[in-house]
Amino acid sequence: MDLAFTPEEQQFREEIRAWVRENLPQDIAHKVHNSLHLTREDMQRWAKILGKKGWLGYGWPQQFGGPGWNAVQKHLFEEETALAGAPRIVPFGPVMVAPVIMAFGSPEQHKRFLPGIASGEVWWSQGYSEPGAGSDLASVKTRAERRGDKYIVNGQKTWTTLGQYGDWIFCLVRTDTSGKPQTGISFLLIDMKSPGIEVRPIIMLDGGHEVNEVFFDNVEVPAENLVGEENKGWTYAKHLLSHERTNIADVNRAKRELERVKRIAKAEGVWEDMRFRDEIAKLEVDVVALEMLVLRVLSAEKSGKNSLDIAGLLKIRGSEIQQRYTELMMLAGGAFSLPFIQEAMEAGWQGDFPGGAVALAPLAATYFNMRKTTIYGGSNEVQRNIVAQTVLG
Amino acid sequence: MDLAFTPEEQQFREEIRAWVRENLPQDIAHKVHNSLHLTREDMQRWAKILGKKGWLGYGWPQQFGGPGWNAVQKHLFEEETALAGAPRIVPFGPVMVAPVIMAFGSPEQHKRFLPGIASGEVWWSQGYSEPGAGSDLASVKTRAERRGDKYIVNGQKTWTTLGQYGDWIFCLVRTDTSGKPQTGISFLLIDMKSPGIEVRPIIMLDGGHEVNEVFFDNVEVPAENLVGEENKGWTYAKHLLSHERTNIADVNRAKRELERVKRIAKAEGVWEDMRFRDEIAKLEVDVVALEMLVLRVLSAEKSGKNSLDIAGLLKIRGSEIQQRYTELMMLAGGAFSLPFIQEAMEAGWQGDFPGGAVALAPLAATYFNMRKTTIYGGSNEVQRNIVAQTVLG
Amino acid sequence: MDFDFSDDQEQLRDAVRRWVDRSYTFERRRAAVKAGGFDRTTYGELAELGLAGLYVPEDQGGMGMGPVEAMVVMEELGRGMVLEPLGQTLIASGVLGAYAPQDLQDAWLPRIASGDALVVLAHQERRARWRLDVSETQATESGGAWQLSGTKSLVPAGDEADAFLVPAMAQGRLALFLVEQGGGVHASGYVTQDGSRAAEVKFDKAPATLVAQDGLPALEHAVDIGIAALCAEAVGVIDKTMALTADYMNTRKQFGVPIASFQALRHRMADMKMQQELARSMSYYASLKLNAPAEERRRAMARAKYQLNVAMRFVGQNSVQLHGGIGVTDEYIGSHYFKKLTQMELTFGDTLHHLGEVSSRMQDTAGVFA
Amino acid sequence: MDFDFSDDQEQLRDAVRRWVDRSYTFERRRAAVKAGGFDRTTYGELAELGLAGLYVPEDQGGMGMGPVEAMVVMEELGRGMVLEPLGQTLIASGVLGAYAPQDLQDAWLPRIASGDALVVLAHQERRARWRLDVSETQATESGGAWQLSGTKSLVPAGDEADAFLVPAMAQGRLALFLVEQGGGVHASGYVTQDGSRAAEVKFDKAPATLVAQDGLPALEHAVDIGIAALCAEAVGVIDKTMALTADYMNTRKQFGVPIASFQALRHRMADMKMQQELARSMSYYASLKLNAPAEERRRAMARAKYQLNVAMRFVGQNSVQLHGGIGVTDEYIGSHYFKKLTQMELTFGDTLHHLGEVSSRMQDTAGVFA
Repeated sequence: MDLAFTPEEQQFREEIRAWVRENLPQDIAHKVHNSLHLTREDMQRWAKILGKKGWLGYGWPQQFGGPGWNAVQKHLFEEETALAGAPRIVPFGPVMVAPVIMAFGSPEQHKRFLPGIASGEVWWSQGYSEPGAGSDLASVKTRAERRGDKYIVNGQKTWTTLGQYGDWIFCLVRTDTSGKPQTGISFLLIDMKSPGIEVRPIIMLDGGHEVNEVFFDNVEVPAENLVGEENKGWTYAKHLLSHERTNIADVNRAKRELERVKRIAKAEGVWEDMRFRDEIAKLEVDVVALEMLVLRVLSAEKSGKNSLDIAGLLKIRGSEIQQRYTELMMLAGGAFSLPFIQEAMEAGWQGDFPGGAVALAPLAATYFNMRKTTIYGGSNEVQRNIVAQTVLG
Repeated sequence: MDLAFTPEEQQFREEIRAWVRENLPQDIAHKVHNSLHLTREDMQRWAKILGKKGWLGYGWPQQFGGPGWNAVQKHLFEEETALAGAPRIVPFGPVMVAPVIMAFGSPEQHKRFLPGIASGEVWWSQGYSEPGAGSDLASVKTRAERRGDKYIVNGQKTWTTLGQYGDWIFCLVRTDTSGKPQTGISFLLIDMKSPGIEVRPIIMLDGGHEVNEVFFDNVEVPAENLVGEENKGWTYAKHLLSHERTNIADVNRAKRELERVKRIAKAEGVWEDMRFRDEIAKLEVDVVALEMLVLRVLSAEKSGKNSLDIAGLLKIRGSEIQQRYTELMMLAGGAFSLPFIQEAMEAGWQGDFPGGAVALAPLAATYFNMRKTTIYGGSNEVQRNIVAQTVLG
Repeated sequence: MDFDFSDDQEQLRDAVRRWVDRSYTFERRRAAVKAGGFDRTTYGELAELGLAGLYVPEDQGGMGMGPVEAMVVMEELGRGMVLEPLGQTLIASGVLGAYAPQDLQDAWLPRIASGDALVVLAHQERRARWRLDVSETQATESGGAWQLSGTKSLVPAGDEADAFLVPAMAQGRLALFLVEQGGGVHASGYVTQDGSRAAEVKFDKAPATLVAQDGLPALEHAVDIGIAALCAEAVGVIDKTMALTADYMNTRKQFGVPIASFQALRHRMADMKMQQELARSMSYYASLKLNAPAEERRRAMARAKYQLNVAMRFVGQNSVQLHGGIGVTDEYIGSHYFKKLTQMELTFGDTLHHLGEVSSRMQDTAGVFA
Repeated sequence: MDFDFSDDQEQLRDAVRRWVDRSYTFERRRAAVKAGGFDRTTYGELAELGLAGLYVPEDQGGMGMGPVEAMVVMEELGRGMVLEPLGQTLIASGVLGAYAPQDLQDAWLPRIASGDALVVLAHQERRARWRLDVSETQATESGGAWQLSGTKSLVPAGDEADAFLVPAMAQGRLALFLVEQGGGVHASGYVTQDGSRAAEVKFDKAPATLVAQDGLPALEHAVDIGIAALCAEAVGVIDKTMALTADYMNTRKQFGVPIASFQALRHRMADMKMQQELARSMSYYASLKLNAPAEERRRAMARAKYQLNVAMRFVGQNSVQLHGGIGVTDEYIGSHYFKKLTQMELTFGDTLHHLGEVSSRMQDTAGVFA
């Protein structure tokens, strides 16, 4: 048992750090460090830089062109990019659909889809949630009827994050209604330029356009876009969900944002207020404890000796901490967090912010936005059900 | 709408205060103010003083010899006695069984039982809970078989508070097993000197003997000791429970103990510690808010205009606050709360307490003991069920 | 001791509630937010109901009412999330009536009562945070005429108001002034998180009238009137939030049953109900202590705002959580209640500030009457 | 980075666990509490397992092991709520080995390792609360011989110990001494809340040997060894508390079903599980930082003890609550785990103390490695 990284791991970290220092565009990092608005172009630019280096699919095995890193190496990569202010990788392609295609897709699908994902050229969206379904994913209602070599898709998906930018979307669709809800679901890859698809924005409480509704009206999908077997999509979906949760704690971003909380507290003069600083101190302990929890999981994954069944805890704690640091930043801003001036959340805005406190402009909106983290990806209530199951049976 | 008491209410308060000042024995008040051990004799002495004045049954209507006070007057009486350091009235006789006897008992029972309760001569115990039943009161298993003009009682009661001092015990017993659990329960008054009754102590985690198991082995009970009708005991029990909860918030004791938290914090040097004082400040707000909540209920009872269905909230908040002030006192004592010297919890002990901190001697034990308050009288989880029902249906 | 409302108070509540339900729809509010967060027509309707003159004596054209009536009104406005800052009018009329020279009262109170003049408190400065006793705004006198220079932030409806109550340093001491919109006043407006309007107001040798030489007690009183009004408004917001949440939980199904059937969520609602009732209790307390002596009043407001802040955050955050996805969309009304609660938490002192106030004002005994 | 235990460590754990399960029954423990809270025979059995020499170098008769082995052992002792203060032995051997002159080490370490000598830290004074840098105990030197006068409270097994590590002021500066039980030492023992033994120890010109002239770093190190050991012990106590609670919930029926089927209680258990895993994580952290440079070590211990205190209170209180009535009886083992958790929270600094330590030691960056 040893807390120190091995010399090899240290060297690996140094290499990542040096590369990030040279390759992460500083205008993008500036936006990330200050919660300013990231454009599609920003995200795409960074994705392509990573793609060129072969690191966009940093979790991929070597046989599919990934670096083949182990759990600790992946963590170090995530840590170095997060601390440097890199945007989070948009996960729908490289983190979500790619592993499903690798595990269950045909060799043709590998050849056709993986390169575009690895390079960052093709933007994928997720078509899981449906209206009224929420955490109950198995109640998929969007139908796909087989007609010859095509599926005809009708229905609606919702909460499709960044779907307005999507080139392709992977969907759970219902191909059979006869059995239990979990059976009769298929996993379909759909070109978002297909006729009959309409993407409508959902405006969030912070005024941002981040998620969408996606409508399917007699959309024709070539049967070759079915992943694996018909009616086995639920199995693939669960595979995906287990991948989705690995970095769910997002502890490296938390470390970066904890630093930022301190910077803002100092600028706002509340660092010297013992009451406020105590709140930061509690957050610091929370972050360190979460990091230790994550490291324990990584170590177990690396050695394969003891598996730790605590994904639910990571999701719960990680999301609570995300909410807490955005809350503390807003509270540090005090009344000056209250102006809602959307332009001030764009980089380079030159207007007058009340009191000159332009650094506070995005804080309340970020706080509002982060309320989603305890809801999505399996609400924290669902996670507690899962955790309780591990303790009580 | 007015926060001030009327001149009549003010005068009432002054009268109570003056009487308490003259009649509450100071040795008893000293014990109450310092969480020292109260003997049966202490409790009985105070009960008889109240009984002589006609105030032991301070909630009783005039027709049964009570003072006939309204809700506000009762509150003022409770406040003045609590702040002065009077022991809580042992409720089983005057607060619990008496209202049931008044409402459902025969004139003979009124004559036979009420005087002894009103005077404080006869000590009553409660026989509700049974092993394995907890909050599920309807699952009574103790049987009472009618044989001629007697009932033969067999079974076991538990958590019988101060049952070791009891002269009489009121019991829920099963007289019929054919229907639903709630039917077939009867309400029986039993002389604890009857052959076949055995009282065994349950020692609590603080080392104290406060509750008991009571065993019934072919105990003969005259049929005239049945209250109301056979098999209707559940109705009477619910009547009793609704009475039990009126003063459940115990806000007046909370005010007294908040003062004591401050005294201890000053003596221990943590009053000047902003962190500790903030905890007291939060408690102070909690106590004031609870008092406002209680006053709202009293006002509604007095005017009869708006009834407030929040007994569950009073129980939950009152018990949480009880636990919190005992916790804060223990924390104020710090490491010096840790010695467990039972003799030091007796008044007049002359031994050496570690560090000379004898005032801290009962604090940890009191904290441990108060864990019961969120469990008994309908656990706080059961209360939350009830409260949720009022909001969600 | 009596917490029943009088018939007059109940009638007042009904009148305001009727106006909110019939005239102040969510659609109208949404349009007002888009248009900048303040609508003079709406404010005129409030004035027509007599609300702008609630604290104005009857002989000045007002209703001459007290804190309990203000509480009743603010609860109902909170329930409708009314954007127009009636709380500011309560502050202005209350403070002018208590501290201003008679001629100033005669000049302004009737206009406030009629709704012709909107007067708001302009006290927030960048470096002061929640402190009331410091100001970088300077007042200078020359020949009996005062001029003010400095900047005040987050002034409610600051570019729409007709005049401001402004604390400023006069010969090293905080005094309170009335400044009219116009020459020497530059107000730059914007929308705030809850959709209402505020402005950065710069005073550049702006002509000013002295309200109170000893400005701190008047300013503290102003803020306390604001706190009591805000507490009442918050109760309305919380009530509506609770009702929306309960409705949603009984409608929304997951795994085939209404989510109101899940015990963990039911217990959460029980905890929210607790906060709701504690909030209402402490709002009563704030209003009933508003006319108490200054020290007692300040202590009471700190306790009340602390409790309300705790309740607002708890109810707001959990309401969003219990709603799930819909709760974080702009389309759903509930998210606006949440933002309103958040903004109120950061108005007139945040939670830690008021905890500090409670802590430093503690005495040996404590209770509603101490 | 590797959190797997070595085979040797697993064997050590098994050996201690076996001893606890087989030899240290709850009945034996209860009898020991009744007899005063300390049993030399039991301590001898721990020494026979080699545990008293865990930190003692092999050439002094010990096992020469490190913090991870200490953690493994303390977890198991915590699981069994072992009364005898092995954590004190870790402190004494660790501090003597790191700070004492060689002859003092030679004289004491072998005796500590064999279990012949029990040496404990006697540092708590009435007025110091959690501060380590103040002491009213005075040390005076005369002809190379030191004498100590003063009173130390809550000294673990203080009337059973053979010697004490005692901080005292020597010429205005805190120094650390070793004092043997005997002349000039008056120990008055009693049982503490968790059933273990402590004593008030009065030194009256007691002969003393200097361990470290610069006593504060040594005392801080001593306390940090104690904190790491306590954190590990707490993990064992929490683990057992969780297991008892889960068992009870699956056995106990209310309204006809096991209480483990109620979602509100299940979610409470999920929250407790969170605290359990955070506690274990921070116990690892404490042990793995115990040999770090002093500043980093102190920061880490404050973070760890803060987290463990939070976890201990949450798990302890909720375990009692989930048990209902049985949870507050002396007869049931669970109530003793709760009292043990409470006592540990009040040992080596309470929650607010360590929050203060974390707060005052914060740097710009933070994390496991910062």
